[in-house]
This record gives sequence, C-alpha cells and structure tokens, in this order.
Amino acid sequence: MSRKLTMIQAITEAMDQMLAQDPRVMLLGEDIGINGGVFRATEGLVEKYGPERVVDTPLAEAGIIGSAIGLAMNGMIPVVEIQFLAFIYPGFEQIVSHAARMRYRTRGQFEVPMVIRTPYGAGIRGPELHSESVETYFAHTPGLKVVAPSNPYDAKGLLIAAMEDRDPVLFLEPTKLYRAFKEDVPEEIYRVPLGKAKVVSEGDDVTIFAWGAMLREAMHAAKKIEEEQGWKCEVIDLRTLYPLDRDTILSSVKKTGRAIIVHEAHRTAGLGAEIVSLINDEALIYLKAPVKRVTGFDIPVPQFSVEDAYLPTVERVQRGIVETLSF
Amino acid sequence: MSRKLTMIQAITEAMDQMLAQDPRVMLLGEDIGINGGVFRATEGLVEKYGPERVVDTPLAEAGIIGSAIGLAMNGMIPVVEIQFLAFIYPGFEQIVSHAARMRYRTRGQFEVPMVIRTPYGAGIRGPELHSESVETYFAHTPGLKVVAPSNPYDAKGLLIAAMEDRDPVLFLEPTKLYRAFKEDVPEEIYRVPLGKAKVVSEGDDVTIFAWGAMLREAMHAAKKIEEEQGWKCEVIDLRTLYPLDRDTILSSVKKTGRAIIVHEAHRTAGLGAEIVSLINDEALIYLKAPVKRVTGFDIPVPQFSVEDAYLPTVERVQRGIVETLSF
Amino acid sequence: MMVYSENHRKSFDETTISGDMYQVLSEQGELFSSLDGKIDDSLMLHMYEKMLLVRLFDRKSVNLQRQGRMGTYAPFEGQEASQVGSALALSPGDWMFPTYRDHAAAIVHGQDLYRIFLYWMGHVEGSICPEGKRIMPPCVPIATQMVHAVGTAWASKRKGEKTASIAYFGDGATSEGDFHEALNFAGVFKTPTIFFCQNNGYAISVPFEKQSASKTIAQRAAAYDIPGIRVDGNDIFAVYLTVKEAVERGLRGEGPTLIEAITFRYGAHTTADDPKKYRDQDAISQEWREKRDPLARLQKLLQKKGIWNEKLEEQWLAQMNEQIDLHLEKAERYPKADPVGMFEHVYAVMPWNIREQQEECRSFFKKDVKIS
Amino acid sequence: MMVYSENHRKSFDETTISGDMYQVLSEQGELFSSLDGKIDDSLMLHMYEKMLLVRLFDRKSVNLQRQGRMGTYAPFEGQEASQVGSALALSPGDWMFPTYRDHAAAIVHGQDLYRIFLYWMGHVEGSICPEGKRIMPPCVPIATQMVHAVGTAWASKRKGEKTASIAYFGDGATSEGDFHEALNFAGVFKTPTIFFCQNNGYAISVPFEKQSASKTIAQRAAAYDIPGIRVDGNDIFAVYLTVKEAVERGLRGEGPTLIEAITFRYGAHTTADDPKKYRDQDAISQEWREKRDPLARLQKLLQKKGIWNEKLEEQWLAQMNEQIDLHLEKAERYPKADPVGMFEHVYAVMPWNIREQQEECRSFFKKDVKIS
Ligand SMILES: Cc1ncc(C[n+]2csc(CCOP(=O)(O)OP(=O)(O)O)c2C)c(N)n1
Ligand SMILES: Cc1ncc(C[n+]2csc(CCOP(=O)(O)OP(=O)(O)O)c2C)c(N)n1
Ligand SMILES: [Mg+2]
Ligand SMILES: [Mg+2]
Repeated sequence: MSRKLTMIQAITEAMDQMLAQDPRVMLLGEDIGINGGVFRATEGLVEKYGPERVVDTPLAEAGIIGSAIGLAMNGMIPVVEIQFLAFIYPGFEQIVSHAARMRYRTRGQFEVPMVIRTPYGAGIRGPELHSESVETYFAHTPGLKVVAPSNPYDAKGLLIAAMEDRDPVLFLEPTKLYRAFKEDVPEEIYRVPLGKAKVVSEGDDVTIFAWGAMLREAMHAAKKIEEEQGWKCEVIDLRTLYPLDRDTILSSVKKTGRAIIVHEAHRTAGLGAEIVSLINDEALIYLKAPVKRVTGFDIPVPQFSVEDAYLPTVERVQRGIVETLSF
Repeated sequence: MSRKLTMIQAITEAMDQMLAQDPRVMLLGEDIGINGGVFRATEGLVEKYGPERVVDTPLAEAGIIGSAIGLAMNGMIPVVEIQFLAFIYPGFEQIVSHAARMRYRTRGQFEVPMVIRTPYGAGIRGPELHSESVETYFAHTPGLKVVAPSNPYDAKGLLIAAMEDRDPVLFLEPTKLYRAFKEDVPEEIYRVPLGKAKVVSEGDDVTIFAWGAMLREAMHAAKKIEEEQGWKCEVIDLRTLYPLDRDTILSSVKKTGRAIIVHEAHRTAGLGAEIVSLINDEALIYLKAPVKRVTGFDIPVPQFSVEDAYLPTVERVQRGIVETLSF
Repeated sequence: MMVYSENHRKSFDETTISGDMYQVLSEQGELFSSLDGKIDDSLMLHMYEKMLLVRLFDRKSVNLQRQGRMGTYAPFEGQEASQVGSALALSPGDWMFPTYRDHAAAIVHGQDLYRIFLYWMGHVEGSICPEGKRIMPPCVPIATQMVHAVGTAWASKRKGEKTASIAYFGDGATSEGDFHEALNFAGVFKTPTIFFCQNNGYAISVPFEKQSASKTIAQRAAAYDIPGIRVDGNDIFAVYLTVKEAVERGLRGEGPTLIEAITFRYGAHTTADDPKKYRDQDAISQEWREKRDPLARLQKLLQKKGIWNEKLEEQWLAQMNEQIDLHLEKAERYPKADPVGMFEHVYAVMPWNIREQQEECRSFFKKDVKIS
Repeated sequence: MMVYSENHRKSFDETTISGDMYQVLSEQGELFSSLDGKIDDSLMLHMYEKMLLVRLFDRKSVNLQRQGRMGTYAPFEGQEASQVGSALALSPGDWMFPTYRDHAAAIVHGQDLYRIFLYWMGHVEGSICPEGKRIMPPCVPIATQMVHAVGTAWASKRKGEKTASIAYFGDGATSEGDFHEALNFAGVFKTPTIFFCQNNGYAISVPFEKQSASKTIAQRAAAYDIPGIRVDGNDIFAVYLTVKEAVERGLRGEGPTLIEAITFRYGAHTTADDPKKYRDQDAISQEWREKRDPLARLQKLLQKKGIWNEKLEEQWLAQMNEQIDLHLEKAERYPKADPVGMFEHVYAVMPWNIREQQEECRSFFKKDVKIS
C-alpha cells in the first residue's frame, strides 16, 4: 500500500517506523521535541516515543554530534538533526576527526552507526547561512557516507537504509523540496540502497547529472530541450554523493558522449569536479565535448533577493546542454 | 644580499620583518611565545616584540581565530598559528562563516586581513591527525585565499604577500619541508604574488602539477623520467591553491597535451579534480591522454608506519607519467 | 543587586535587590533608589521615546512580513528595555555585535531603519551600517560573534582607544563552545568586552531548564573569574546603569563583564515560528505584558513626574510612524537587487573565476532572473 | 576538602583539607584520616605495584624513543597517582577515554602494554584494546573525547546498565569549547560521566595562569550546577576515593562530576619538547620529585605498615622489567605494517574507490614502499 506524501512526511515516517521497530534508535537535536523541528520533520514523535528517545538538546552542535558518537559507540542508533547545514560547522571536528575515523582508528573494534540529517540548499528565501550546499566538505572526508534524496520515495528509503548502515551517514535534505510535491510512498519499511544512482530518464544525446533540488531543474531542462530541439537527455539522480556510483555514471557517458553536471554548490572544487574527473579517468575517449558544469557560483550563497540568480536555473541548464551538444 | 635559509627560517624572517615594519602585525597561537612554537617558527620573536604582539593564547582554536577576526576588523593584522592543520577544525565555523564572509556580508565595509599559518601534510612520522592535507575544504570556500609554498624563497615572499593582502589567507606550510633543505633567500622584504603559479622546469611532453611537499616528488620523478625515458616534463608549482592560476595551467597543457596532478590529499573531491575540470573546460581538445591524478588515497591519513605508502612516491608519479605518455 | 563574582561586589553599588536580580524601577513605576546624577529627566524621556520607536518598528516589521512585503523576521517586542538600555550606555564609537533579534540595539546605536528593512527583504545591502559606525551585521550562527567582540576590544586596547565592544546573545547561545571560549579569552586578555545576554527564557522552543542544569547565566562568570551580573532586563534603568558601569570597568582596564538580562519575547521566535506549539503563549505572554512591560513601567514613572501625557504620546506616535514609513518607502523603493552585484566584495580584488561567472550571469540577466 | 558546588558538599566527607585540595595521604606518608573499610592493605600494595609498573613502562618508552625504536612519545611520570588511582576506582566495564598521555590509566584498566608500544611505533593496530574492554584510543584532538564520554554514559543509562564513563583531559583542554559543551550536556542529561582533569600546570609551554583568569578548574563546575572537586593528584588515596564516589553518584543517577587533580609531569610534554625553554625545568621538577612524588609518599606509608621493603621492591622491579620487555619484544616482533592493510576499516564494507586504490597500492608494494 502506498499513499501520496511530501518529502518531509516521508522523512518523518521513516523515523517513526524505525523508532517503533528498533529501541536503539534515538533522535537528537535542537527543537525536535514538542516543537517538532523547525521544519516539522519530527512532528508528533516526542508524543509517541517520549523525551528520552526524541531529545531536545542544548544549543551546541559539537555537543550533539559528539555525544551522538558516544551513544552510537555504546549501542544506540542516534539520528541527529542539525537545523541547517551551515550550523553543522561547530560539530565539524567531531564529524571529521571522530565519527568518520572511529572504525578506522580501532581497526573495526568500535563503530559509529549514526545519521546526521540536515536541510540544505537554497531557494526558500532564508536568511544568511540558511541556504548552503557544501557537500564537498563531506565527500572529501573518508569514513563518511553522504546522501541527498530528490523525492519522497527515495527520501524514506534512503533514510531507512542510512539508519541501518553501520557507518556514519550525512543525510542532506533539500529544503526547497520538503513540501514541493507529493508522491507515492509505500507504507511499509523499505530501503533504497546507498551508493546507487538512478537513471531517471533515458536518452542518447547527453547525460545530465544532478541531485537534491537540482534534479527538478535538470528534468525540466531535459524536457524543454526535447520539445524545442528534439535532443534526448539521460538524466541521472546521483542520490548518494559518497561513495559515487561510478558504474552508472560511466556507462551513461560512454553511451551519450556528452555530460552536464548540475549542482547548487560553488563550482570550484565542487563535487562536479570529481564527476568530471571520473569521466576523464575512464571515459575520456568517449567524450564528444567537454563535460559542462552548471553550478552555483564561487561566491557565498547571497541574500535571498538574488538567490535565484545564484542557483542554476532551467535556462542555465538548457544553455549548458546546447553548448555541449553544439560543441 | 641573500643567505641560505631553511623554509622555517624564511618563515620566521618574514614575520620578524613584518613585525618590525608594521605595528599592526600581531602573532597569535598556542605555544608561540617563549616556546617559539612547536616547530620553532616564532623562535625569538616574543623576546623581540614582547608578549603583547607575540601572544600565547589559551588552547582554543575558535577563540584564537574568532578573536583574530575581531582584531583584523579593528585595524590589526593578526597572523595566527594553528599547531597542525587538523586542529583548525574547532575554528572551522569562524573561518567559513565569518573570516571568509565579512567583506561580502558588509559590501566591503569591514574586512578581515588576517593570515592563518599552519603546518600540513605527512612525512614526519607524526601521530594521528598531525599529517592532514585537507586544502580542498578551504579551496571550496569563497572569500578565502589558500597558499602552499614548496621552498624557502617562496615561503618568505608568499607569507609577506599574504600579510599584506586584504583578504584572509590560509597559509599551508609543508611540515616535511620545514628543515629539509636550504636555499638562497634575500635579506630584504619581498613579495611573491598570490595567485601565480610557477613553471619550475620546462618540457614539452607532459605537465606535472604539484604543490607543497609534493613538488619535490614531482621534480624527482621528472628527472628520472628524463634520464630513463628521455621525456621532458614541465613541472608547475601551483603555490596558490585558491584562486588557481588557470592561465599557467592551461597554457602548459595546451603545449604538452598531457597532464599529471600530484597531491597528498585524498583523491575524491581533492583539488586535483578541479584542475582536471579546468583542463576539461578549456583544453579538452588538446588532451592526448586522460589527465592523471597521483594522490593520497581515499582513507584517513594512516598511522606513520605506513604513511610512506599513503603518500604519492616518486615511483607512483613516474608510473603515472609513463601511463599518460603511453596512453 | 546580585553579583556572582567576588571581586565585582565592590564596584557595583548594591542599591536594590529584588528577587535575585538588580532592579531600579519597580513594576509599578517606583524607583528603588535615587537616580540623581545618573539618569536625568531628559534621558528618561529619551529612553522612553526610543523604546516606543523600536516597538513601533518591530510591529511594523511583523506586519510587513505577514503582508508578504518582507521575508521571515525575528521580533523583539518585550525586550526593548534590554536592547535600548544597553545601547544607550555605549559611546558612539563602541563596537556592537547584535544577533538577528537585536535591531532595537542597532537602531539606538545609529543603524538606519531602512537598512533593517532591507536586511529582511533579502537585500545584499541590508547589513551595511552608517559610515564610521561599528554596528556589525546581525549575527546568524549562534554565539560566534562573541569572540569577535573580544578581538575588536582587544584591538582597541592595543591602540589605546577608549572604545568598548558589546556582544548581544541569547540564553540558548550560552550552550555553544564559542560562549566559553569568548569569556575565557576576554578574561585572560582583560578586554573591554561586554557580554550582554538577553535571557528571554527560550531558544526557539527550548526553555532554559533544558538548556543547562545551571540556574542562572550570570553564575557562569565565576568560571572565568570575571564579574557576572543578573539584571531585570525589563527595567531600562537597571540595564543602562549596569552596562554603563561594565563599559567603564572595561575602559579602566579591568576586563570584561557578563550581564544576564532577564526578559521575555512576547511574540514568536521568528515569523516562521508558532510559539503555541511549545508554551502557553497567550497566558504567559499576557502575564509579561501586564506585569512587566518595559514601556508601561517607565511610562508610569514619567507620568508621575509629569513629563509624559497621552497627548505627547500621540504626537510621538504620529512622528514615529511617519519616520518609519519614510524608511519603509526608502527600502521598498530601493533599486531592485542586481544579480550581477552579488559577485562583488567576495575579495578585495575580484579573481578571474568570479569575474567570468559574473559575465556568465550577466548574459542571463535581462531574460530570466527573477528578482524579489 | 574543598568542594565547589553546594549540592555536593553532603555526599563527599570532609575528612581533610590541605591547602585547597582534598588530601588523605600526607607528603610524609601520614594518613590524615582513617581508611578503614575503604582501602585495605592489599589494595594499597596493589596501588603501589601499579604505579611502579607504569613508571617503569614510561621510562622505558622515553628510552625507546631516544634510541629511535619508537616515535614521539608523551611521558606521564609524576602523574601516576592521578592515573592509577582514578583507573582503579572504575569497574571493568566502564568506558575510558584517555588522551595521548594517559597510558597508565589505560594499563590499569586493562590495556596491553605492547599495544601502547605499537601505538607509538606508528602501527595501525596500536589503538585496539582487549576484547570486551572499553578503552578508547588515545585522543589526539584536545577535549573532543569529553563529549563522547557523555554519549557512552548516556547510552549506559538508557540501557539501564550500571556503567560509568570517564574522560581524561588536561588543564589546557579546559579552554576548548568541547569542555564546556560536554559539562553542560552531562549536567542536563545527568549522565554518569566523570570528567577527570589532570592539572599538571602546563599545556605544552603555556602555564595555567595564561590559560584562564580562573584560579581553579574545579570552580568551573558551578557554571553547570554539577559538583567540582579539587584533589591532590599525587595522593593516590584522595584520587581513588574521589573518583569512586563520583562513579557511585553517577550510577545512582545523580549525574556527572568534575574532578581537578593537581599534579605535575616531571618530564617534557613529549619527547619532541624541551621544557627548559619555558620553565626552570631542573629545579621545579626536582622540587616535585622530592616533595610530592606519588610513589615515594605511598612507599613511606607501606614501609611504616611493614608491608613494603627494599627486597620486595627489587623483586617487583625484576618481574616488571621482565613483563615490560616481553611486551616490547612482542611489539618489536609485530609483523611489519602491511600498507595494503591501511585500506581496511574505513567503512564496514569497502567501497569501489578504496578497493581499487588498494590494488593500486598493492602493485607497488613489494618494490618501493618503505615500512617502518
Ligand atoms: C550554530 C547555530 N545553531 C543553530 C542555529 C539556529 N537557531 C537560530 S536562533 C536559535 C535559538 C537561539 O536562542 P537564544 O540564544 O536564546 O536567542 P533568542 O532567539 O532567544 O534571542 C537557533 C537554535 C543557529 N542560528 N546557529
Ligand atoms: C584541538 C587541538 N589543538 C591543539 C593540539 C596540540 N596539542 C597537543 S597537546 C597540547 C597541550 C595540551 O595540554 P593539556 O590539556 O594541559 O594536557 P597535557 O598535555 O598537559 O597532559 C596541545 C596544544 C591538539 N592536539 N588538539
Ligand atoms: Mg532566548
Ligand atoms: Mg597540562
């Protein structure tokens, strides 16, 4: 059975069902209790599972993430909510120097199975530092997994998979999509495997890689390109940003010979560069044109009056496709 | 007039001369006073300039970097020493959310002219977290400049340029090279401009990009390749990692048609990927082979008994060159 | 007056203790002690006027947000005495580090109203302060500005300038590591920094009892051997005198002070927040309004003194509304944000990648960039 | 005994106060109060033995480093009473979070000596503890492990296990934000965490006066309304009893305790450090050795009690040196690090990129990888 849910509902349901099923699961974060989280992702959960399992913490991200590390090492499965991605920075050391390394450091003797959920990305007219997309920092950190769903179905399945994963997972939720649309989501517990990209639509002329909120821009652009120019784009949702699903990336590019990467993050040293490099490494001879990066710019995500100009737009993606196809 | 100095001596001299010349300059850090810093970079300076200008701070990196931001905004030029690169993480938020953004946020009304110096990189048999090379985190952060010298001459000139720069500069000092060799260093104050790479040796067959401690591996490999195979490598020291000197990168690759990037950092989403992408963007048609990344692996920098295996070696670079040239 | 650190007891006079916080003006508008030589009638009137202005500004802002003319906004109604009183105790050259909620303080210290409108309208120029002022942009990441206020004060001290720095923050902010590091640094380097905490009892939905096992914030000062004072944050005289003395101490070279001002925000955390979810909003907010309102309290005193009456208030209201409307007009007439401008000021000199991206953006500009 | 937090005064007995720290065993080996029912003769002997063993181990390690048989090492000589006394107060299942200097504590809690040698020889396997133990690897980034010890204790509490967690840290660590966040979290969630600070007066070269304006570390507990105790860290009885009581409090559900143990490292910060640069090393170190040595002090008492003599000591020394040598042999005979192994355990299941890189590395392996 499935019903239509928004992404935020799908996320709530994933946590709800895992709390119900596994007593080791605990939620930690600022305002996630009675307030249900600033985006209402934990709405109703403290009422159902009590304040010992759905914990309003003090306002201190190193404290939250660091104590979650301890909880995870001692048998719990903590799911941390960070209010916005930029507010993860006070806990950066805990993530990079500890969560990501505890297994390595102890040769597998201790592990840190935890999930850090956080809204990310622009497009909701947020104040400064509420719209960041710095997945690169984490995709450059061995020991972490990084996930970014683009739709309700994947959000639930990926979050459950993340909670069952034995490694720390950073779970990036595109704020802009929380309530953007509804989609069929099965009622039961199911998994969408980490590390697997998804071919969202098939095509032969060019591959578009995207994730999170950018997937919709990519799809939109692909549709317009098909309507206007008749070219068929293959659109791939990466879903997991670390480890990347290289096979899916390469087999598509080997087929199309052309690729575009769309991401909100700054261009320089963004994850797009790694995808370009994977293609360079293994599929250079298939390339009929340079791989194109359509990305956020190399400036701080600006105040919201101009955030639409910061973000890749359908038109920017379209132009990228045209450039690539007419190279 | 010049004398032979080690890199650490050149760095000390840069600070010494700038302290002498500019009363706004202040040094801040853990153990930088009477102890002269754990690597002795500030040796003798507190005796010369007093504890008000060469300040032993409490052990708190957010406090150090954050108060340096305030000092910089109010007319000082703070030069912060972080004991090892991994210990910058507690101050990560201060760097990313403040130092890098204050100018932007205030439309240029306030600026943060500061330098954060820190030893980085492996190869000195250091304990865990003493050998990191995470320049990507910072090269993906608009508003910062990132510099990494590979020799005493550049170290002094770049550090002086960084201290005179009006933007915050992260100054990465390759620990392994601090005392590795001596070189002619002019006595007077001089600048090596930020943002300019240097062609260290010219060649037509392949370009090798490197920085910091890896430059020597690159040079060594180039020499062996020339001796053994007769191929001539063009070796380029990037020196500034943000902003990258694209012109120098591209004109060399357009000439040689082949490129190798050598860095200690993890491969995935390392700065090498950005260089591959710049080449892809503008010089794809010149490429005779995939650009090769010879890098640290996608694992935490391991304990020192195996750090030599983590680091790119001359042999790994050589093999990379051969692969590229025989593609 | 409750002072939490020994070495401070001497310097602050112990005029009045009510409950465990320093009070001068009772909730009924009575003075607990004489203000002769400290606060004269004209300053009292000035205090009242400023509180009135910022309250009107705050209400206007909430309304603008509701009408869709402004983005999310963080209201401060109820906290006027804390913000106005503390800001009035500063000298014009002092450095101010406000949060997203401290517009009243910023306005009193010289920020233009239209800038604050611009800020919440999402304009890049909303964080600029008037030339020569040191009013920092509203700080978004909690507690991070506290260390900056150590740095600026430290620089002032090194330069021999008689300039203090004040950091505003909330009760929730006291849980962050930066709070600790800032207080410790300021204690070590004896910087003229005022750490001004508005304890409004909540960090969004989280009440202070969940924030810490400690009963007060002022008591934390002892951990750094600096003075910690708890004041009635709805008593503008108590706030003003406390901050004034803290500034003087700082400028005498005696170091920082931690001030905990007990107050309450009547409204939501931001316009995106629904306080009914986490507290008995109507009752609790009404109780604070009725019993402890910072304006009403001062009004009573002024009325008794015969320097306030309804007519005067109406005049003020008219003038102030006009002033606010002028600023609003200025903000709403402000040139539409030019996307191409967002590439400026990332660096002192624009590097090649940003320059090219600016061109890239420019090429789209006329056609498809929606500007709000 | 000086207790810095009210609600604690009742639970700790106030047997003896010397200076401002809790002492039981005087520097001359006299007992300030009876230990009947608390520490019997055999435990005293055990304490002494353990201190002797770890001292030998420490000296051996320093020598090995000098001989180039080991990398940089962080010696703890002088701090034996703090480390051994605290570790002996734990139960076998308690979680221990040591720093790079707390090998004595780790050894007492069950870590194998050869593992510690391996650690400083740079072996990847140097951080493993015996099966079933909860001895964490030496924590390198200062103060970061303190929050972990909140988490593990919290989990124990949730699971209804009678298990405490102890975090070791130094005086310098108290300046980091994580110190603050850990104490605050533990206070809020009342976790059975013992925050055990060895105040050896220096963070590398920086004396505590420069670390903070606060006079003691124990007094910081008041900021979180948790108990803070200052003990003579060279008095193993005082340390043991204090930690024991803190563990009991924690397991009774009364929350965390901050303990400041006053001690001194006789040697350098690490073998890479030269203490003569920043202190009058010979004089100050000699003074501590002569007046306050943790072993000498206990030896005097044991001798008076007639349960210690030179012969016994010699027997012990012989046995212990043999034991240490066996472990050293084991460590030195340990298989040379296999570079290919460094790719394991980054993730539970190796992803493709690491697998391929492992192959890449393997292909170089026999020829050019220098292994130390
Ligand atoms: C580092 C960080 N974490 C989380 C947030 C999200 N956030 C914004 S305001 C707030 C509550 C702040 O409470 P308090 O310090 O009491 O100030 P108040 O809002 O009551 O004035 C939170 C959690 C943030 N801005 N920065
Ligand atoms: C976050 C961080 N900053 C800096 C360092 C470098 N460092 C290692 S030990 C040390 C001094 C620690 O002093 P203290 O806490 O007193 O412990 P002690 O060494 O005296 O046992 C410093 C600064 C580090 N390991 N981690
Ligand atoms: Mg608050
Ligand atoms: Mg110490």
